[in-house]
Amino acid sequence: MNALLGLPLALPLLGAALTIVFRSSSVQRAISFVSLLGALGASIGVLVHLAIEDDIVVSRLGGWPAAVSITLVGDRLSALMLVIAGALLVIVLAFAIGQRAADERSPFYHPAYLVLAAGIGQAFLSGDLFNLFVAFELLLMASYVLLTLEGTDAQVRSGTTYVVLNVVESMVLLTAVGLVFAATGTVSMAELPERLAELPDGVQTGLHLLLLVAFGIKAAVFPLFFWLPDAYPTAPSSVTAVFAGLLTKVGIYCMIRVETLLFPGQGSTLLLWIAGLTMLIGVFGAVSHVEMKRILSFHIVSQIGYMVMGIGIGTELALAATVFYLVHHIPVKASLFLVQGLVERETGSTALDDVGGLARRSGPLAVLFLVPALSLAGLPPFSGFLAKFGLARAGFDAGQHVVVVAALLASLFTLVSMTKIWMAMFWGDPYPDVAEGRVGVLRHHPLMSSTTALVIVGTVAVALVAGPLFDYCTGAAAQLIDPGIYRAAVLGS
Amino acid sequence: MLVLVLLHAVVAAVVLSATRLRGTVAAALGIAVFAATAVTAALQGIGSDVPATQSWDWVPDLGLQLTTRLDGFAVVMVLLVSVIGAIVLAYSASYFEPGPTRVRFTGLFIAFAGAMTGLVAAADLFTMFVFWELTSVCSFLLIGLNDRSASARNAALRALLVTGAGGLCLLAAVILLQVAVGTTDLAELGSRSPAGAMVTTAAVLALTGAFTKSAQFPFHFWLPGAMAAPTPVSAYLHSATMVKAGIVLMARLAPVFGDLAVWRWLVVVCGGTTMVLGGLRAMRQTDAKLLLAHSTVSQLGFLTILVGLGIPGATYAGVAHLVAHAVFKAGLFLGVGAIDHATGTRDIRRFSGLGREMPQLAVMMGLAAASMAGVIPLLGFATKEKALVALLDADAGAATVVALVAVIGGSVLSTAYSMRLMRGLFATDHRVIDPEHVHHAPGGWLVVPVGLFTVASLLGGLLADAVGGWLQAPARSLDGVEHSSLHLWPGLNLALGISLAIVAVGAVIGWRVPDEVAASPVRVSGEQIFQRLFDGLLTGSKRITVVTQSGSLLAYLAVVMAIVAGVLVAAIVTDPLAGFDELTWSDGWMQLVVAAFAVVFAAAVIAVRERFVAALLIGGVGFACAVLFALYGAPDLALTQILVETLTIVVFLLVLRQMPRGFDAPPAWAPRVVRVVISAGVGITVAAFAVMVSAARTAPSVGETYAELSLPEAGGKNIVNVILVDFRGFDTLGEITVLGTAALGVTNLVRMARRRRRTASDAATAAAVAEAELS
Amino acid sequence: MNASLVVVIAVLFGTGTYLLLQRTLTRIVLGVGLLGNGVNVLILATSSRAGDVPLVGRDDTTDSVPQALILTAIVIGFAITAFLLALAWRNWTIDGDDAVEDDVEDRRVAKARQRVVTDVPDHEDVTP
Amino acid sequence: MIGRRSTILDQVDRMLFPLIVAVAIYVTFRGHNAPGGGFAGGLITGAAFVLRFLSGGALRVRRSVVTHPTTLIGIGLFVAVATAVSPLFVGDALLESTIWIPDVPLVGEVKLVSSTFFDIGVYLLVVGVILTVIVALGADPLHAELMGDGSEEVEP
Repeated sequence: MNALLGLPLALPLLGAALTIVFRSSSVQRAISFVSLLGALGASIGVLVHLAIEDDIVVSRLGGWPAAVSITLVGDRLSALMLVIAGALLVIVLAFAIGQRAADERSPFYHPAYLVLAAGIGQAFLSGDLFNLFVAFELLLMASYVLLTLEGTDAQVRSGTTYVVLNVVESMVLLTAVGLVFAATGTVSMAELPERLAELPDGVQTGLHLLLLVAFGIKAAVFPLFFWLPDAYPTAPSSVTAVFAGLLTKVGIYCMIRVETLLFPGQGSTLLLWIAGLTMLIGVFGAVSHVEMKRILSFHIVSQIGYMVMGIGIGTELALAATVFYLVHHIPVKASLFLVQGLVERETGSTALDDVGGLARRSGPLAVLFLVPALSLAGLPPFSGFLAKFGLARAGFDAGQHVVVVAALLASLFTLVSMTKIWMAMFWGDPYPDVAEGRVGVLRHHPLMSSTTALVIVGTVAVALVAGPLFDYCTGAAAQLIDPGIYRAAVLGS
Repeated sequence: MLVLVLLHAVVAAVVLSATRLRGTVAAALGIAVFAATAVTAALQGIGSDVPATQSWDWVPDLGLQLTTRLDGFAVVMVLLVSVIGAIVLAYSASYFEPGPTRVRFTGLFIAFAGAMTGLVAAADLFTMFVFWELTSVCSFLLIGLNDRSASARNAALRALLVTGAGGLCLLAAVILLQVAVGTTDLAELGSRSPAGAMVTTAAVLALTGAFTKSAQFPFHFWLPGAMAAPTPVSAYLHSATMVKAGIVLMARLAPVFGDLAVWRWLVVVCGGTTMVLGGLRAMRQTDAKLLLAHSTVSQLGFLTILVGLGIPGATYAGVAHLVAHAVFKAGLFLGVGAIDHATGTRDIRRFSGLGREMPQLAVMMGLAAASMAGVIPLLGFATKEKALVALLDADAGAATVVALVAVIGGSVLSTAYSMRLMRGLFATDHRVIDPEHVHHAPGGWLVVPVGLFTVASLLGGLLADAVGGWLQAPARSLDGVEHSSLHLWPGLNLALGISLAIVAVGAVIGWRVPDEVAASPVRVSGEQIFQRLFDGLLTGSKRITVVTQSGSLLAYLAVVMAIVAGVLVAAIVTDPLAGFDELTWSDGWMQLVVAAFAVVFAAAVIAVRERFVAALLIGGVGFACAVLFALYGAPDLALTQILVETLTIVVFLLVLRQMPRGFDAPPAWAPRVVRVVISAGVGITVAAFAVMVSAARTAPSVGETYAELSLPEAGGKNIVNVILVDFRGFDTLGEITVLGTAALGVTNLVRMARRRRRTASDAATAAAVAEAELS
Repeated sequence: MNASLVVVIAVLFGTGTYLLLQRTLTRIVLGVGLLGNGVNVLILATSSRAGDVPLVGRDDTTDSVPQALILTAIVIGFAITAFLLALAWRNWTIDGDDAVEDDVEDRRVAKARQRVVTDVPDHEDVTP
Repeated sequence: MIGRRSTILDQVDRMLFPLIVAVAIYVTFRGHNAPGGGFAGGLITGAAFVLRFLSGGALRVRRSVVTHPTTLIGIGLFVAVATAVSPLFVGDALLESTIWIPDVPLVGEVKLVSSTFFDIGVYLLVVGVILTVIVALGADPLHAELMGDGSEEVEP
């Protein structure tokens, strides 16, 4: 079991090395699939183990004692994240190949994609704060390359915003990690809670907030999110799908760790304020903009607010709901960007004014959009509804009525902006003009459409198996809420 | 019932995905499903004392389960939904032209019926909410069926947003009840008689949800707009079924919350206003379908008062009138649809002599309208009569008085507009200059359903005693009280007198009031409020977005850095100047000198205006830092720093040699003072916090363990190097991967730039060649 | 900790931030470079005291861990700088200028007049 | 290139290049006990290529290695990762270091520490990175356009 824990990072890295050496695109594809599937298989193995045993798997790298080595820690949360991320990475890779966009144009698509995968895996598993910083750098550097892969003028411009902001984020994170070490003499996340708790209040506050700022930039919370809607829309949809689905979630994941492990406390009013503002201001942006990718990008921000809300409430139920929200949101958000890719391929545009009547043109495409869109807006019986229900329930349980009201309003506004896309692009006179009933993209790009459909089936499956899944999430929350469990598992009790 | 709901969904999906399916086959499939549902409901529900229950544990941890329970009321509602659904579906097969629209309609219609079946059979509030939202979505798609029409699209949006907002209120109510009472099961709620501020809030929220769905004032405006939908949709969704969802909800909750003053007054005031206002609006419509729509609003107000009050007799009358209304209103809608189909218009000012051209339709619709007007011996009379009796008998709180006044006023109006509708459609009116005539007689399938509904209204009235007997169980299942039955002839009493007076006065008004007077504008509308809110959302969010999303990287950076300084200030003020007492001046004069160099170089970097110089200066900063490292006891660090710094300068020079020598000065993003304040803030706070942190160390560093293990376990004397390749080799692995990836990124950017330049020059050449050939 | 390094930290962070808030991308890269050096000095100065080289067998050595961390940070910093410089170069090839432009779509939205999305006729009185 | 091509630099390059590389390899392998290691070694080798670049331009740098510079990155990364992963196959943790002492004919016993392979990987990767960056950013734009872009990697 412990050996399995290393594979989700090692295999993609190995694959990355090989894809740099071998530049034939068919070989690269084979390598990518094999390594990502291997990583996914290992993650599933860990998940199954944890679902049955309910413990924490620890791997001490280099075989050194726990206090010395970097550890990989697989608890229920990280295993779940690994599996979902792994599955999404495989599917989106297939989509990208079907799209014949990015990987054909640059031999560096596959290496960068695999490095991204490794970085994401490492971020979920690392039990060492400095190593977490390194994981961030891995996934960030890979994301810089992916975002500027085609090197168009637009990509370079928005890439600049993205890169500079994230570089600054890295600096803040590095400062925070360095200062944490300076104050405690360790960067092991198992040892930190105890040592951090002994520090004077001021130092604790400063370190805590610095970490939150760093992860907040990555997660794109108010008022640190501004870069995201400018940066994401220029990449190919397959790249944006992964970014939207996974990168911000890494930030959320780290915020969960900060709030439950490093600075455990039951909830935080500050985070609730941030959550409310993030939800609303994000969705306001979505309501204002008139381009599909932009609208979807603003929704990323808005949805992040919900997860921050769960962290801010901080009860076990709230954490379970947050984890469930992560599980729901990753495939839903990714699938919307994939659908956007299909729309763009079908019509050549994603501006709301340029496209119309898609529902007449291609009913299945309309369904592919409608399901995740309604899920995102939180309508039953889709997964988004359950996720929001869980959070709202946790909020009322904890007496945090104001933020729940904000959340419900935000979901109404989400519905507004989703119908905006629907009414402009899917209803109305078919435009650009083509005969009714022509199903272009779905027929001619079976790989793109089937992978998109697969992700959407996944989102529906999340709703169907919500019972056992939420049960697992509750178990994950139980592990999170007591840092002693983590500590005991890593250091040995 | 859950299984049957699922069956609806499956059939709907099949119909929607089988694009080549013939419309009649699709309709037949749907009718089969409806029939199965109706039969099942009848078999399971009628005559059995223990209601059939079906349940699926969805998310046990959140207490979420889908449960249906076929009690008496549920059976009646399920029968209404599926029987009317089957008739309307049969009607629609003739109404629509063959083609994809018909199939799409059929699929969505079946899906909607499934959701509605689930809603009316729901045993707990959560289940009801789930199906509630599903009906909203289906109705959105059905209203927008003719999506090329802007008014249809916008009407669909309105309906969705208003009912969606109401749905959120209901959701909040569900959760509040879950938290406060611990259950959302309707029967359980009734038996626990909950109370408290949270429960009251939940009650008001649930009521608000019901009002949006059932088009109660001030949320009534979406319903007439929804008439942009094809007539079968209107007949089914917007009169017989979906709009009754709110009534169902109120009927279920009234026994629980009916005693709350706020509930009772909301029901009476909103229901009464809706009833009267809807009637007034109906009086000034010229489109027959819109007239019916407003009459539906009015009748919904009536039903709201009856079932919402939670008074035993009124509840019974409400259930009965609900059935009566569904039957006569569906018939009227389908009749108007048939006329529309035959003549191409619904404007009642343009008909003259239609009664002679379509006598059967005139008779049938006349009977249905009479039921609506409350004329004996039709079902509508019996139910209205019962309602008046109940309200008169109720203990005379102020609320019941208001309710009575509103019901009487509204009933007068409903007789009046019934009359107006019939006169407009069928009477011979010589003022009409160029009346519309029947272009092609409506097919049998457009007329027979109208007949069915008419017969039901008539028989229901004639057999009122028997029908009323059947409806006793449903009403009992709501409030657990025994009710007296309906009567065709109630005997001479006050209620009968009022009833007759209503019909008389209403008939006179309806016959007498000319169109011009009826069309006089009366404008009190929730619509403007909605419009203002919606526009406010758009403009407000744009304003906010323009401020937050300036699109300027520098603004974003400024915000981030200011926040960094801000959080550090928050930390520092809790313990100002902590750790400063432990500061020493320096570790020796060398360090002091080199530090001074570093400071001077750094300051020079921001002062110089030439790229090369700046690059060299930053190299100077790097070298100074390297020396500082060496002095601190870190030769590895110094060596690497020097090598990396050299390389950095090389890369800088490689890039900068292609750019202009000096920085041109683009317009500054913000006044210098802002930038200086932020920068100084960051510098000072970071340094001060660093002092604070370095003095706070409580435990020894892990480095001591490394030092012990380094030689014996890892076989190396240079601890730093052992850490890098051994203890923390994983960091190194990550670090070199980052480095390699960055190199790939650099070379990719350069390649892409070249490729773009090449394609651009190719394009330019091609253009030049083409131009040369042309000339 | 000693005051001379505190001053170095303050100056490096201050000047680095100042350069970040410029329109010229090259200067932003310079700012990142200064910040990077500032962070490295900060880590070393706050988490260890000056001492002898950390080799096995020596006494009074300085802490080895911050050095290892900084080594990693230096390399990553170089990777970032190299990529940023390539990006600056690529920016310059677009229009012979390496100034950071504002986002096009954001400005478009800011300028666009509020479009009336709901151009609905009033259903209360109009025949559809 | 910066300035005109200089014969003196040319000569210096010819003489110093092998020397620097030799020093670099020495630094790489002594790192476990003294300052140095694969990283420093790679950087020093990189410095030799910088020198070559100064004397002969990007093209000459490109020609002095047989493979794509990026391939070198891949190989280096592969060696490092493979070293890290290999303990998994014998049931140890990732990156666990092992010592082999194979008996090589004629030479006798050779002590091979797995971290040595790790260092070799690091060395190769760092050299590859420096080469890549120099070749990409160092290419003379004018030269690239006139001569069909010698530094452009050739697609397989």
